[in-house]
Amino acid sequence: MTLLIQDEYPEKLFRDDGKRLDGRDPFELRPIKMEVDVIKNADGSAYIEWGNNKIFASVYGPREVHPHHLAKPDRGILRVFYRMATFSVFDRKRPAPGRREKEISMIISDCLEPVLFLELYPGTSFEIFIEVVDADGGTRCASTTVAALALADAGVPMRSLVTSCAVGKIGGQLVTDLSGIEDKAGEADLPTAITWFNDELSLLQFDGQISQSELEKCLDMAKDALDKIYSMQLDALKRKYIKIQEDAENQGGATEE
Amino acid sequence: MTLLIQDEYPEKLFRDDGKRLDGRDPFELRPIKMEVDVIKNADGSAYIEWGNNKIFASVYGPREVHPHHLAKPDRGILRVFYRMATFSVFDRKRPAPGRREKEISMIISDCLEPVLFLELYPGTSFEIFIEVVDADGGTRCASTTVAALALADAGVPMRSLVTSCAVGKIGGQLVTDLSGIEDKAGEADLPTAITWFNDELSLLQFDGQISQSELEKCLDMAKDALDKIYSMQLDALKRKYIKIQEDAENQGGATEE
Amino acid sequence: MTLLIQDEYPEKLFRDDGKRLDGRDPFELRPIKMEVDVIKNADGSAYIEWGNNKIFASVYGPREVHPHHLAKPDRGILRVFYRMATFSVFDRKRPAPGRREKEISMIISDCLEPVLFLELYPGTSFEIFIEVVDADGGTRCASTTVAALALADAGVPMRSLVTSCAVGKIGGQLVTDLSGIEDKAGEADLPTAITWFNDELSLLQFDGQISQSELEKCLDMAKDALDKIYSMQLDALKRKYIKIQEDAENQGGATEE
Amino acid sequence: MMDIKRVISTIEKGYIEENLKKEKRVDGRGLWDYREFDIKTNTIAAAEGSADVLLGDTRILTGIKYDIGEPFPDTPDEGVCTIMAELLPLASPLFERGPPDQQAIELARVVDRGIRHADCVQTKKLCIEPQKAVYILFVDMYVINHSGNMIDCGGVGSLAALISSHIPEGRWTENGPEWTGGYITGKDIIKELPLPITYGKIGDCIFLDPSLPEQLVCEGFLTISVSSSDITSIQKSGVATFTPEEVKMLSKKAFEIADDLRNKLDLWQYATQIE
Amino acid sequence: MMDIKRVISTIEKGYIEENLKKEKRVDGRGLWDYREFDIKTNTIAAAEGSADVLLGDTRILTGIKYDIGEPFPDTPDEGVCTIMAELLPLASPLFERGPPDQQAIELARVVDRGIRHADCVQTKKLCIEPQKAVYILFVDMYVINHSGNMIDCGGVGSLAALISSHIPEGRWTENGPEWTGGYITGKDIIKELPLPITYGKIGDCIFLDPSLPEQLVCEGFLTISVSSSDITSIQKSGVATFTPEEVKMLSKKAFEIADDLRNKLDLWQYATQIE
Amino acid sequence: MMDIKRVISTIEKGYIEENLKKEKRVDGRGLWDYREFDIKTNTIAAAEGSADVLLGDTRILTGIKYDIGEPFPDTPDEGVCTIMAELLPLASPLFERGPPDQQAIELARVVDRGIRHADCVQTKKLCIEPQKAVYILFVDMYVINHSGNMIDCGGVGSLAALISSHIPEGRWTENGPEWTGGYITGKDIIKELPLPITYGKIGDCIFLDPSLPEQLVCEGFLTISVSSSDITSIQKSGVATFTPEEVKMLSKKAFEIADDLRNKLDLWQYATQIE
Repeated sequence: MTLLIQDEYPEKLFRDDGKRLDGRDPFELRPIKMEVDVIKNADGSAYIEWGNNKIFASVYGPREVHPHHLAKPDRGILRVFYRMATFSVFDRKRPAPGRREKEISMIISDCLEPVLFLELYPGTSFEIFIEVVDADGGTRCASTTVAALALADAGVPMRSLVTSCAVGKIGGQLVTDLSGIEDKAGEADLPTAITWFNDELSLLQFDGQISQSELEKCLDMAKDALDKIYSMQLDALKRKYIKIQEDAENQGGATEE
Repeated sequence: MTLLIQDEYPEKLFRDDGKRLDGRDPFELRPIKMEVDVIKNADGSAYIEWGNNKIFASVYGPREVHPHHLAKPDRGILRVFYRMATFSVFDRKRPAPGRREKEISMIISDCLEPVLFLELYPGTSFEIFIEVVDADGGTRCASTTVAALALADAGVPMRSLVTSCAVGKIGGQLVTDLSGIEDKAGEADLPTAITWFNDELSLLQFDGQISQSELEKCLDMAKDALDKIYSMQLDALKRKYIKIQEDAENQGGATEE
Repeated sequence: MTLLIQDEYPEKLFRDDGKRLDGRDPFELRPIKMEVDVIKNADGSAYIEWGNNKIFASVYGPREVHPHHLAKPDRGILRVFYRMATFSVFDRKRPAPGRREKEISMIISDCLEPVLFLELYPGTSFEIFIEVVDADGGTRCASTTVAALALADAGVPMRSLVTSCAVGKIGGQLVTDLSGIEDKAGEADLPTAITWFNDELSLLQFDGQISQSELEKCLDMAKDALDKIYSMQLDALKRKYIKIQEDAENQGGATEE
Repeated sequence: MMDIKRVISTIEKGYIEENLKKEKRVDGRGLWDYREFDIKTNTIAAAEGSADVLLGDTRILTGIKYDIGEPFPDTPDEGVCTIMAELLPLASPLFERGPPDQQAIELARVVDRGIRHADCVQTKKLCIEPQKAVYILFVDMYVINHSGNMIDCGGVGSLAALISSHIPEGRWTENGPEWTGGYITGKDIIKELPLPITYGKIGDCIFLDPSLPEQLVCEGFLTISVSSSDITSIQKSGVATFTPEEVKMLSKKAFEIADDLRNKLDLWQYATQIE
Repeated sequence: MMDIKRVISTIEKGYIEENLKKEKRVDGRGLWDYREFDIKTNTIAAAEGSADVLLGDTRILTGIKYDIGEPFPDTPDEGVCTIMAELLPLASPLFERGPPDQQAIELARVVDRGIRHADCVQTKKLCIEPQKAVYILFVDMYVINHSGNMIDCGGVGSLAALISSHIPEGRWTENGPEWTGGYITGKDIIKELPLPITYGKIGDCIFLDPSLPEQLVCEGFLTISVSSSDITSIQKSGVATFTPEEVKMLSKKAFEIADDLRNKLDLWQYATQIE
Repeated sequence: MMDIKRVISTIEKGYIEENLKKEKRVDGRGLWDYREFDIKTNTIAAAEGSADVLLGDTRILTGIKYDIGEPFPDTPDEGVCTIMAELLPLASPLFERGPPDQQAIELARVVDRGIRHADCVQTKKLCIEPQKAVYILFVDMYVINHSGNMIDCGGVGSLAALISSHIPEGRWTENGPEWTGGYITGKDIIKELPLPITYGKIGDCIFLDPSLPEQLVCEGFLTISVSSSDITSIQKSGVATFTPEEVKMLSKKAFEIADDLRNKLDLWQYATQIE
């Protein structure tokens, strides 16, 4: 039956004062909070709030591969499982994972793998589980960003962190970090990710309609945004070590951890 | 499309003479018939008619575990597969096993396992297949009772038999052994099972609304019913051995079985 | 929603001049074209156009069995996968393989296996993939015929070729090689296949209503049709070797392939 | 004694073959003899018809259920009858759990085919209101013990269950189908009694009604379903091949065997009487 | 320190059992003590209600969604409330990917059963128009960290999420259901607050709220759901057996423990205020 | 000769890389050359349009089918066009049986995305009656032989099949949609011709249209779909990374390559003429 409330798109995506509907300037990011070590059972974990997105990631590995036949004799494998909770979106999502979730899982995996030294872990797997519990546009970028943090939290050797952010075009204007409503009502969304060890793009997707010059501008905007998010990732990792240190100090001189 | 005949509940569950709709007294069991060794191919088997319930059970094992990875190196495993035939209920059941069937399978397994010496059968499995071909309330109890018989028929060493029966509350009154209509129209159903080697309850489930004192009374009623059914189980097993003996005698003195 | 155009059956299956709707005489085959070695990646392959039927077959093997537990220690196994493309029929077929496709796969497998020396290939499998991309009646026969060619193209040792053709009854008359419309609107369809090494039938199916004498007549008609198709199969194989020879000659004397 | 619980050994295989060459069978039957049939009907209270059929030790329990649905557009005044089979893992160590495998699908299909074209189920009697509401009959076979030749056992079981059926009679009203209070019975629904006749083949020996040990040795099978006058279905399975002459002979024989069996079983005795 | 990341070792098992015999627990609790509960509600913007509940280190995030559908014919003026659970592989190395396993099904079912018969969800308040349109509420539990006793954690989480809910209010019009502009809140929907109380059993020792190490050692569990006056559900799981006397005693205790917990948690504080 | 039937060996890998460093390819092409395209249309009688496309030895057969359905509420006057791909195990030892895997999903999605935002399929022409009935077009790609770069082959195949299509024209009547006797053809439905342009990357070498041996060695791929004026889709796959400058350069190049290809293939020649 038709739902009571339609999920309707606004007619305009910019306010009269030129700001975006949520009050942001065109190149401004939504508020982002990150925290590592949030799931005790995991080898590494992290949590991100990025606008209304709320996402958990946890890492297990290196560990035995199930099912066994997926194991590779000469290297480890990375498996990413991106999932959305039923209640994370306007219309309840069906519980079984859909094609979109599998596709995004593969994209995130391809995006993170370049920073790992999988050749050092033959026959094993690293598994990253990502659960989007509240979604509001840009979940693949937020998920990539939080997954990289969880890998770092797990102490997995990495060439560098990975950071991800989307840029795009709404109401004819190029903007950074599209919200859910901007993504749906806008013209184009271009998620990117960067592997900092070589400053190259490890995620690049696009759907919509843009010109060559717009693409070039978008890539420049993305770089600025990625820089900002990267420093937040580093802060989140630092806070963990500060906390560990403080906890140790608080326990007095006799700690031997 | 709507079915021609609605499966409607009666307004009253007791007749004017105080008897239940099928003529039973509150604490009276439905008629029960049991027979062992009914499926030639099985290592052990049994059949029960309990009111309108008709249920087959067969046991295979100890045998190799499929799939292999379920095998446990230090003990055998018990696997129970409870299924209902499509035609065993008012509205045709879909052929694929549903959640309810899987759940009841686990409950019966938990209920029977305490009497087995699984530690003596490392790396192997015992499999019990239960097929309800006609259902009329209380199938999990009847299935547990007939499965225990099939295990005994298979000659699997057991600490004791297991017997199961439900008690409950209908029309405000506590009764033993609810029929299908009583289960659906009544207030509460409490299936129990007993492991005779320690006289403890190995199955206990309840849905409904009862007070503490009603629960206590129910448990006492269950014990009486379980005693009666136990003796029927023993009779069924005895009949098999009498039959074997008679068959042997009928073949004359030269039998060496 | 109802489709715009109904797939309706004609009232009569014979024209006034006694010919069938597509102009054939009762015992006449539809035009048949065959070609081998059409799929480079396969160990052997073939393509058939039989009336409007268009079917590819490819063979892989002997190769390792996946999943492993299907392997037999004392012989090879033959696995046939018959599939229809979504667009091969009037109403789009669902992409997932249906029961009909699995059933026909088994029938074709049973039909081809007698000519193979599977006992010489313990622990391995031969896999035949058949894809019907355009269907117009008699696909199981055309598939069997093209699959046998693909096996020969793969160089798999065979006791003989296998050839398949249907006969049947339409508008009260016995005919050879029913088209799609004749199969649907006719009374009976009798697919047959022959293993030439012993001149016996390795496929025989029938649905409909025929008398004993009609069956006998049908089997005779089938033999005539099978003879004709067999010679076309041999021609297709010959053309391949002629082509190989010509290619070699065209490359001049210096070829050492 | 033959152990039917495991795949047949080479010695047993040789023994069965040796005997067959002398036209003997290990259970003493002649080449064209059936094992005993034993039929009970209406054993299942929840079903609208049922039959519990033994063929030797092979036992199949068949139940009838119904639903009401819209007819297919091209047969607006005909109901539908579908046949399903489950090979319960309860019934044999050879049966595996999981969705119906090839063997189960084949059992259902071969039984179904024998019936479908034989003027057996009177689908027009299964119509409540043309274009609006027809009966969908479900004939579901459950194999309780597998000792060979499930097809012929299931064929008899399906007919017996259908004959024993008693389905609430509906009439069409503004509010959809409504119960008249009466019943449609097997006598209304069923006309011809087609029977599947299954032969096994080992080497050059062909014989009726393979028992499980024989079935495990067979290279292939031929099932020919016949009504009183017509062949209604043929199904070859397995890797055996048959000469055209063998097929002609076995078809002829199928008519004789089916006639005998129909007389002997007298399936109409199982029709439900609704007073 | 106990390593919860792997199946418990024999030594740890012995240590836990040894302590329990002395009525001591490895984390210092008494036999009938809960770990700490910590509750946050309405944390999920996209949900119509949500609760993030910690019981010790066990963490379950529960969200409420709704749909509008036709009522069941036999309850034409009642909405429906369904409960689902996912054991995220994120939450524990013990959880596997794939469709919900037995443990997830059990979690959902036991929580559901405790609620269903307890006069908790007022299904008649979930009706928009009898026979036409009712609400279907989805209560979906996601286990974020598993440190034992998911059932009691999920039970509290489901109630808190339901109480926190705020569902667009519909009225029936010719064109189907239409939003009134108002909301139905948890205060309208929820009445009784039944709680599942879960005991573990190791040998002869029984205790409340098993932590994960204890749970891995337990032979079985007994969950008794109680409202203020009634037992609404009992579920024994695992291979432990209980004497009738133990069951009677644990049921009595469940009433006391639930009363305490209801007072302490004061779940009504999480009701959403719509001004 | 390169054996494409098995996963590439280290020696072959080295050979391919060595050549690429010298801007040479093992099949003699330049870095920005396509293999030959060969296109046949309307080869499938049962389809409403079809194309059999070879790109080198990669062969994809694409067929068009349609259905009539209700439009989505938010686009009441637009039909729908869905794209599916099957990697037939027939086509390569690298393809496995079973439900569509990641590679098949990616093929369908990337082709679909290139088309979706490009003003290619005129979905308003696929409307029979607003809010009532629209066409659902199915563009189904079957890979018959896999020799690398299925995406560009499938992109051309989808356009050619759509252009070749001829769909019974419907008009709305009281009884639902009815055939007018005429047809809607590719010329009515299709406007822009966006093409996916796929590059492979090995180390620092980037090149157009990877053949299968090259594809097996590649670390990653970049597909850029372009219409005459716009980029309509970008998809990076695999573990390669690209500098922003590389992306800018490859995008520019995609416009040139696509323009050339559109001229050369002249896809409009495949439009069906209905007299």
